[in-house]
Amino acid sequence: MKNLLVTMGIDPDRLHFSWISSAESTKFVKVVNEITAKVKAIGPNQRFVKKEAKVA
Amino acid sequence: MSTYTDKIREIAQRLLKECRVEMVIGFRQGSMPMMNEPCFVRKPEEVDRLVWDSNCGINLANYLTNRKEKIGIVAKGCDSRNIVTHILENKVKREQLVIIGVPCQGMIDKRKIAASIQGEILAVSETGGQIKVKSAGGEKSFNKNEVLQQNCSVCVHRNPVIHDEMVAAPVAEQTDVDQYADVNAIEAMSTEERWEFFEKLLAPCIRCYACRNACPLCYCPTCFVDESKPQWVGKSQDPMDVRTFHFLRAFHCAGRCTDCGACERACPVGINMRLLTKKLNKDCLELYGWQAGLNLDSRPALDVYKANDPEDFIH
Amino acid sequence: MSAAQAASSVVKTPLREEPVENPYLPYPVRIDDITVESEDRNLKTFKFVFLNPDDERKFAYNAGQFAELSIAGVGEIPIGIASSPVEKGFIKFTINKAGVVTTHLHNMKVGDIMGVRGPLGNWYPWEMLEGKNVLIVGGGFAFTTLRSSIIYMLDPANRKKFKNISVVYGARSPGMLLYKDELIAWEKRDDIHMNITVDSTNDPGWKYNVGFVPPITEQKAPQGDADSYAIVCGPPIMIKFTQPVLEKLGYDHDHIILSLENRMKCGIGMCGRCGIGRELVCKDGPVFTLAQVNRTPKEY
Amino acid sequence: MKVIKIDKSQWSQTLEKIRGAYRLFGPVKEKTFHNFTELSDGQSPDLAFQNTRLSPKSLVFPQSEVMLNYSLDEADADHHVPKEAPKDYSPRAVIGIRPCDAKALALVKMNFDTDQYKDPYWLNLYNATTFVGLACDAPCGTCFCTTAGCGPFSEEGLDVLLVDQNDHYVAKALTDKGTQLLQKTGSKETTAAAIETAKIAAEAKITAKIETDNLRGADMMALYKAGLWEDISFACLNCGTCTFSCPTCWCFDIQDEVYRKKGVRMRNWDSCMFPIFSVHTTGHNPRDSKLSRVRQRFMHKLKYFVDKYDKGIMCVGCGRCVRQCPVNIDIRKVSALMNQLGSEARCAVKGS
Repeated sequence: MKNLLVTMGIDPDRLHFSWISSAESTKFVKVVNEITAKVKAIGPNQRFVKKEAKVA
Repeated sequence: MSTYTDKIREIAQRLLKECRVEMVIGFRQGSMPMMNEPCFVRKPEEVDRLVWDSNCGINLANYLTNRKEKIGIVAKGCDSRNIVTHILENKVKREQLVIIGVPCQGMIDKRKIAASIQGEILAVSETGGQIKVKSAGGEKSFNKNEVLQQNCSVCVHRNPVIHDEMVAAPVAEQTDVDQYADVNAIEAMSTEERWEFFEKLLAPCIRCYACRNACPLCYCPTCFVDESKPQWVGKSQDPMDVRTFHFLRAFHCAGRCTDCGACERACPVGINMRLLTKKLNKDCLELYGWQAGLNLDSRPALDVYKANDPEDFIH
Repeated sequence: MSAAQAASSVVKTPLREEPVENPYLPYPVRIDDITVESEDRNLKTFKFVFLNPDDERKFAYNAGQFAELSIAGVGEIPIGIASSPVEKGFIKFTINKAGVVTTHLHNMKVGDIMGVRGPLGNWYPWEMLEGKNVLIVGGGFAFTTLRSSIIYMLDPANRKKFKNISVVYGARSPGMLLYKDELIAWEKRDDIHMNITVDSTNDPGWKYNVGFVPPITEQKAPQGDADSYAIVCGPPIMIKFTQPVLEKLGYDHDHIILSLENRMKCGIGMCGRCGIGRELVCKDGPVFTLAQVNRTPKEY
Repeated sequence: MKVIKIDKSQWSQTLEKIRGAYRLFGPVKEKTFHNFTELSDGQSPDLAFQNTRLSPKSLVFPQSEVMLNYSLDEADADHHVPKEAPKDYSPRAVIGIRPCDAKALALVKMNFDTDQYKDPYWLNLYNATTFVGLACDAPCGTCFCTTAGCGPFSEEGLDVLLVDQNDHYVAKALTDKGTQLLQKTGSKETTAAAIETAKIAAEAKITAKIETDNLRGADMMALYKAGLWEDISFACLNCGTCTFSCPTCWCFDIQDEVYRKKGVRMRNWDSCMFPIFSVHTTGHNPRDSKLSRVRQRFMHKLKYFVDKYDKGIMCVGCGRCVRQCPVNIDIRKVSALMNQLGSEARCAVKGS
């Protein structure tokens, strides 16, 4: 999935996959913090964002 | 090619006479040059409708979905791979089918020919590897290999992978083709360039869904773009909605696509949406050594877990 | 705006100016009251009041018509008008919670602003029904426009225009009957002959009929003749089984009046989706005689 | 009516004179095919084309069009009350529309302009537009306009007919709107004599046909119930190519879209080929098979429309659906089968 998104022109750091069991709460917190930090670092996404429809 | 036609008719007639099938699905002569129409034949005396030439690019596996009767079906390499996928995905049963295999030497890309002649195509004939095209601007001859559909020119599975009958001896498979040159070219672009590239590629889309509907893999009773509760994708011509449709449709074909080219061939505005599915095919091959629909015994790449999965997160 | 548009900055005088009234613009309304109608809480009656008093005059309707209920940001849904032209100051719709718009509507509150577009479609042929016996057969939540019709016919100014009025109305259970207070009031009158029925009930105190609408119609409804018309509105299965019963009772195909449903969007015959044969259910219908329906593909 | 002669050497200057009073639209080549679009200042339409890939219906009926705007912000006075979206209905001229496509718009007008309701979006754009048609002297092999109640020099729906005479155009005004446009050109008047000769020559070039003579008298339900539909519909993919490319198809869908606190109600082209086109909220679909959808399309064009308006078939013979159908379903073939059955169905009625 990541590969095609990247191929289409999406920043690879915006997508992250992780396997977390429902029991692994600390891992979940850690992963979410890591991802939010990464995404904040690259700034808001300008792509794949739908604004007001560009139609007639 | 006419020998293929004769042989298909002969087999179809035999299957119908012996009541081994209730219908044979094949092609009939179209009403325009370089167009054939998928059709069915139910009676032995109607088999003369069936034809075969280099304009049979539509994937006939598309016509098998959820059918219940016993069917004879004409299948070139890619059709046969999609038949395999259909059987694996329980869309049709192997016992229902008599597969009439056609060794394939590629289908012609009508657009390539149209782009290199004057005026419209009036008549076309094919002998050996030569395609003779009559147009308002006169007659022009093409070497078939130069006007093949792009997917056919890089095809490495021309012979049916599964069949009950064969209309001819297998043809030699192509070995020295660069299957993924176009995908590699995109991968070499910068993020910006890739975004621009797909923006341009998809701009002419009119959302007629011919690509989706020509695809044998797209058989969902309600496609995600049609779903209204909740509605995932807007229905307008907004570029973001168009992109979402193409992108997600490609994903739904991941590990299943045989690059039969039906989507691109069906597109009325000539979009090469195969670039998306091909990227996934390439990943499946490189990551999992997987090509879709080669045999009935192995489960699709995205359907199994193996301890050596290349993705880190899954271990 | 395209580059081309931006470039052509010349002031261009319109060729002609004809203000066209926009039939896609809903009249703004406020939800004035919400009543839960059924025990499963899936049916609610909404009472709307027009924000601009003048719109009520423009919305002049006949019993049997429908309107598009319009919620900004969600969409529109065609619903039969449950209030009657003789009721003034408000309009009412009874709505089954089923799709996106109706589910959203069920979560709205008194005082919320939305829109109503209409009235749309044709109506029961009131002029033709004058001086005739009228049998009304209804099932489930399709009783809405039939309620509108009964109130209209029972209005003191109108009652003398019609001969005998009989009603067969059924629901799954007593708790699923719409407009119970009104049903009981009508039951007590002698100028309307009510036959209320339910498919089944555990209620030992139930004093009306038990059974499906078609057999109850067969037992209780009056015979048809040249002076009698039947109006049928209900789920497809009820219509299907009521039809032979009415034939048996002697109602001609052009004396059986049906109200059809189909998927609609515009409600004014423009968008094309509700077509059956040459007719558009939204504009040429929803009211058709059985004779008309028989001449048309059954694509509803 | 006014007839003028425009030398091709004066063509772009003439266009600029028209542009003073109109926004200009015309065919432009995109890669390998032509489509209609707005012409920017100084841009001429590319008139060296047979016909455009998509019909010009989008000029008055965009594929996606905003109808209403509204605010969902309760701080706004008129929140949740939709208003008609502002549009530019200043005069437009379409240069180079083919006569078949202009006639198609005239047919579609019957749907959008009725006694009871008027579609303001379609009508305002239509009324704002002056249609300058380009007579067709090199039709496609798949053009069958002459048997579809139209023709390469058909004038219905046009305001001006433009005829290519090698080094010059002859432009003939057909309506007051057309005369007004030609007056802006300042070109000199001529006679319409050359047009008639060119017309006869062009009509002779059209050899493809559609058979329709028995459709009007045919029994609708007999055609509907006929056994021919399984064979006709088998190959169909149920894509929207035929309906989207067709100049006479007008079905649309209405959708709300919200962006934060602002929203629009828009319409988008829809197609009777799509299964969800007719599906009810309950899940019940009156046209739940490919057969029923294909039948709907052809019955609508060739029978229901004929019966409803008595203005012939809902087809002008542009041939786009024939050329673009990915599986070669050909309306000429279907019509021939229906027509043949129509003659039998009528005989049966007579005989009984």
